[in-house]
Amino acid sequence: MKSVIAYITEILKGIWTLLTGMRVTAKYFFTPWKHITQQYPENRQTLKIAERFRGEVIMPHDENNEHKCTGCGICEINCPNGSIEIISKSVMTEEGKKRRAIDQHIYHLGMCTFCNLCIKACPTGAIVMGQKFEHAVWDRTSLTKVLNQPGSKIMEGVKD
Amino acid sequence: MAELKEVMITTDDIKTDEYLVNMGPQHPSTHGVLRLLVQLEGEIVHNVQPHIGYIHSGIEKMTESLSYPQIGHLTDRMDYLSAHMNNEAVALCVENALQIEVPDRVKYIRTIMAELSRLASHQLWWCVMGMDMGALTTFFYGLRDREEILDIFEETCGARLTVNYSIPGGLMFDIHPNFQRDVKAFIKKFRTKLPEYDRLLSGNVIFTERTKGVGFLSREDAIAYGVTGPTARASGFACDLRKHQPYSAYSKVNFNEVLSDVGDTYARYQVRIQEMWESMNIIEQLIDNIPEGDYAMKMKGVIKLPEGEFYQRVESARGEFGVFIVSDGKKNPYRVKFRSPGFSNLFAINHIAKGWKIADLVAIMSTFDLVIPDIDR
Amino acid sequence: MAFNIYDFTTLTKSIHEGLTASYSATTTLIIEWTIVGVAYLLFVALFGLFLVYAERKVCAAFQQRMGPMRVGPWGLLQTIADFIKLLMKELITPKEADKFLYNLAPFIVIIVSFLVISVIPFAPGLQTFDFDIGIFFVTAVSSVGVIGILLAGWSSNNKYSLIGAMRSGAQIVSYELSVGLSLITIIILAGTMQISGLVEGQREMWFIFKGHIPALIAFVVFIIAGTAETNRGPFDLAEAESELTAGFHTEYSGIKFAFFFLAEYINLFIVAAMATTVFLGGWMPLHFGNFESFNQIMDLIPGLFWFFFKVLGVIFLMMWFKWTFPRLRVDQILNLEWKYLLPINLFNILLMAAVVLFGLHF
Amino acid sequence: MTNEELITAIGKVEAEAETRQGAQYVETTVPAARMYDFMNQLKQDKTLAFDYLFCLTGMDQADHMQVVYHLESVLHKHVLVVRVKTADRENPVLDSVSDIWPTAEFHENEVYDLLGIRFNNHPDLRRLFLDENWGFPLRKDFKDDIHIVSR
Repeated sequence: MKSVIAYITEILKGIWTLLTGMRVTAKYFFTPWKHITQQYPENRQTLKIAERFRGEVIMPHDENNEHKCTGCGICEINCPNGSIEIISKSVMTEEGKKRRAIDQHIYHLGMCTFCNLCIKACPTGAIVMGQKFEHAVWDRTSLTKVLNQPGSKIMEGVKD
Repeated sequence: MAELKEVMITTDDIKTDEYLVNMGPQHPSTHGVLRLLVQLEGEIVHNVQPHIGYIHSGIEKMTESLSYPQIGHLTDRMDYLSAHMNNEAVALCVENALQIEVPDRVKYIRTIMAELSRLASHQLWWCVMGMDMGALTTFFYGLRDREEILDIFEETCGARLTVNYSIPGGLMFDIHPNFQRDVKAFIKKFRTKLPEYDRLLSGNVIFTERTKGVGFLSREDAIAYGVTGPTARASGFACDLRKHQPYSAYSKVNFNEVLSDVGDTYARYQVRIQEMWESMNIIEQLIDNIPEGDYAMKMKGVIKLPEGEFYQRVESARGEFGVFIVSDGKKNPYRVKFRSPGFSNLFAINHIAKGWKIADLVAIMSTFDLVIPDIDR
Repeated sequence: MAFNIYDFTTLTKSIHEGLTASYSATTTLIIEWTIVGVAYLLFVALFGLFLVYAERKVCAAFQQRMGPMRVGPWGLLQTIADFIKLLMKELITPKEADKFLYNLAPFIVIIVSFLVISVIPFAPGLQTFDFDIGIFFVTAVSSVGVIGILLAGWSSNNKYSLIGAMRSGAQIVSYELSVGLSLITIIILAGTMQISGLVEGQREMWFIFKGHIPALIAFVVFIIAGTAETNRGPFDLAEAESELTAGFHTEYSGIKFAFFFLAEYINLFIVAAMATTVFLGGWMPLHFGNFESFNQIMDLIPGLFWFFFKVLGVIFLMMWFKWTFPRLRVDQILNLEWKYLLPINLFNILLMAAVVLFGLHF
Repeated sequence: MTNEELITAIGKVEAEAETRQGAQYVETTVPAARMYDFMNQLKQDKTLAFDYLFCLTGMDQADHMQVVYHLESVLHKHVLVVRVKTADRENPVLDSVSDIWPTAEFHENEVYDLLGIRFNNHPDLRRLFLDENWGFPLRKDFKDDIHIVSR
């Protein structure tokens, strides 16, 4: 008789645990407005991206098309993947001195691991991380970017 | 009668043949590109031979041509589910070698971050565990809660998974102004969500039937096979390095090392669930007491380690993670060895799964919480 | 042609009379077969598609997701898009497979499902076959489906498929027993095996209420065993995704896979429909003893709606199981049957017999 | 056991071992010929009881190969670093310790795979990550022009 009671209580206990689990899922079933899915391309406008989000390396230019990059190449040294290439040129300053300046700041987005070491190392704060994250392209070559805009020049007062 | 005896068939005569099944490299329950060569007799597993290397990325070789701060971001990509702990291990190892002491603020933040990644990692483990057992809903509940931690990571570290937050000498950034508020809100919320995990899965009679008394690992075997982390603690092997060799701010907090002496699949499950509670305790003790100060020390542009060998052990989410740096005084390490927890844990699987069924093999593997890049490196 | 949503007998009768007036008996029969066949095909295809959509939406709701949302409003056309995709896919036959059996298996599975549907009464007058031994027909025919699964697993020449098929065989053969016995419990109460008779017997009160405790136990057992027979979670060992990738249909693609997929959902419908017919009164409205006005309001709802309302309720219950519970292990699934469901069932039959004998039912 | 006691205890076990206090742990170097007995003693000796091998690292040291064993005693909580050098660099051979610590079996596989150090009496010595026709990438003279890009 004892074993029969044990048998029945075992079954009832088992069913109870099953019902507990079903209650959890039911709770969410009957509160469908609490769903956590985000409809991605539609919610682009309301999408909140943290300001520190590491999407790509960008070089901010001000309204006069001026940047802060001196072309020192520290970011290139610090990059673990070789995704930054600095091509520098020498320009004549107004005083008639030769000075090194950036010709092209080439950034290979396809090789970048977004480790932030270049930004941390940059002595002038010329490059920062941008929040853009939609990097899909049709052609791999378009992942190689030149960060300094054409015709841009270095900001006044920024020195190596 | 003699003729009759000859044709009589005993149970020994109707033995089935053993056959080999390749579980993987593409298989839903190997959690990545792992191949298990399983020797089966019917449903019974006779031998499991793991074959790895499908995602071997040669990180140890790559580090030999990188400088010390650059190593950190590669370790993100090993155990990507607890990336912060790997960063921390490298950072601590370099700091130890340079014999510098980071500010208390750094230690506190590192500890909080490590515990948050442990929580995130265990949450993902929980969802996958449920999915391996066939309860598909767990996957979404676990990910739902993990998402909030990743949002916190995104806000402070700028990345969700491969954070690269701990660098030699401190942290990449200071914490975000909202960090403390968000973490506290998350802990408050997750304290109500974690019992839900229990109600949905831990208490379920099907789940307990499938895990209790299945896949035993004894303490001696755990030590012999070098099994660490929650997997070993479920067998009674007190190997929590946070407790026994405290680093960062772990010496300043009170927490229990979760131990169980049963050693079956259910014990491994419960240890991880309990560790989530402990992680929340640790975070709550630290979050309000983050001291003021610098978030990073001023380091030289080029970090050169003195000649010698340096070893740092940290407790990652799946066990003991070790960084062994051999330096010859240059800016690149001479040799770096990562002792990954998954590697040692994985190879105990043959010992444990022998004699159990295929379904048990899946459950056992799930409780090992394998991350394949962590094994392959 | 009189159309009455409450009773389809007049409609079918008028069609039959109209046809016999202008054609010979054989031609009439052929035309009627064609009509019925096309109607069933359409019903199965549409209801199958609807169930796939419903399953995805229901599971999404359980998991705090939204489910398919992209194709059509609220993703309504998603399953149709999926179906078209499956139609267009290449039919791959493994090189070492037993070609004949491999191609035969999906048809066996789907034909069996069609056979069982033919005895289900959707509404008054909307039932194709009404055997004297209708219940017996259902239990007998539905167990043939396992042959298709076994063939699929064997002929694919894949170890995963074979393990899945063997699991499925062991499972369905065992659970067949519980399904049969729980139906017998109700047959004792009803006193007939004819399906129309079963429904008719529930005019005053559904059997689940009439037979109270034993009927309720039988219902629970039937739902569990029925879930197991359809190879759905938590009893989806045959296709256990995390263990056997896709079990017996691992090697199938395109429309042949779609047949297995559709058959799963038709079987789901069949189990729900049988539960409805036997326990929940089929198309009979809900009646409460002497509440005349209530009963009359209930009578206003057509039988067809009652039937589908109940069927969908039972299907929802089974989806709820699937999306909540972890999967059982192969030895536990047999334990559950032989150590729990079978003894309970046998005891339950005794109990029901006593209830009927002493007139203890309502 | 303090580190000084550990050093003397190890000296008793193996006279040829050169033991010293390293930056972190006690480090000892044993000749390759004596290593198996020495390791066995470390495990069996009740006062030492190094039962947990937590790291096994192979290293290319230009003129020889070296394997570093990190051992811990779970009971006594002391750590020992054992260093074994191979005589030959091109065809290095050492004794396997996989029957002392089962975990060593797979770590030794890894060392064989990446450095080409063979282990005697190893139950299943195979390439773990790489193909048979790869070289041994962690050797310092490893050249692979296709896969390794250097700046």
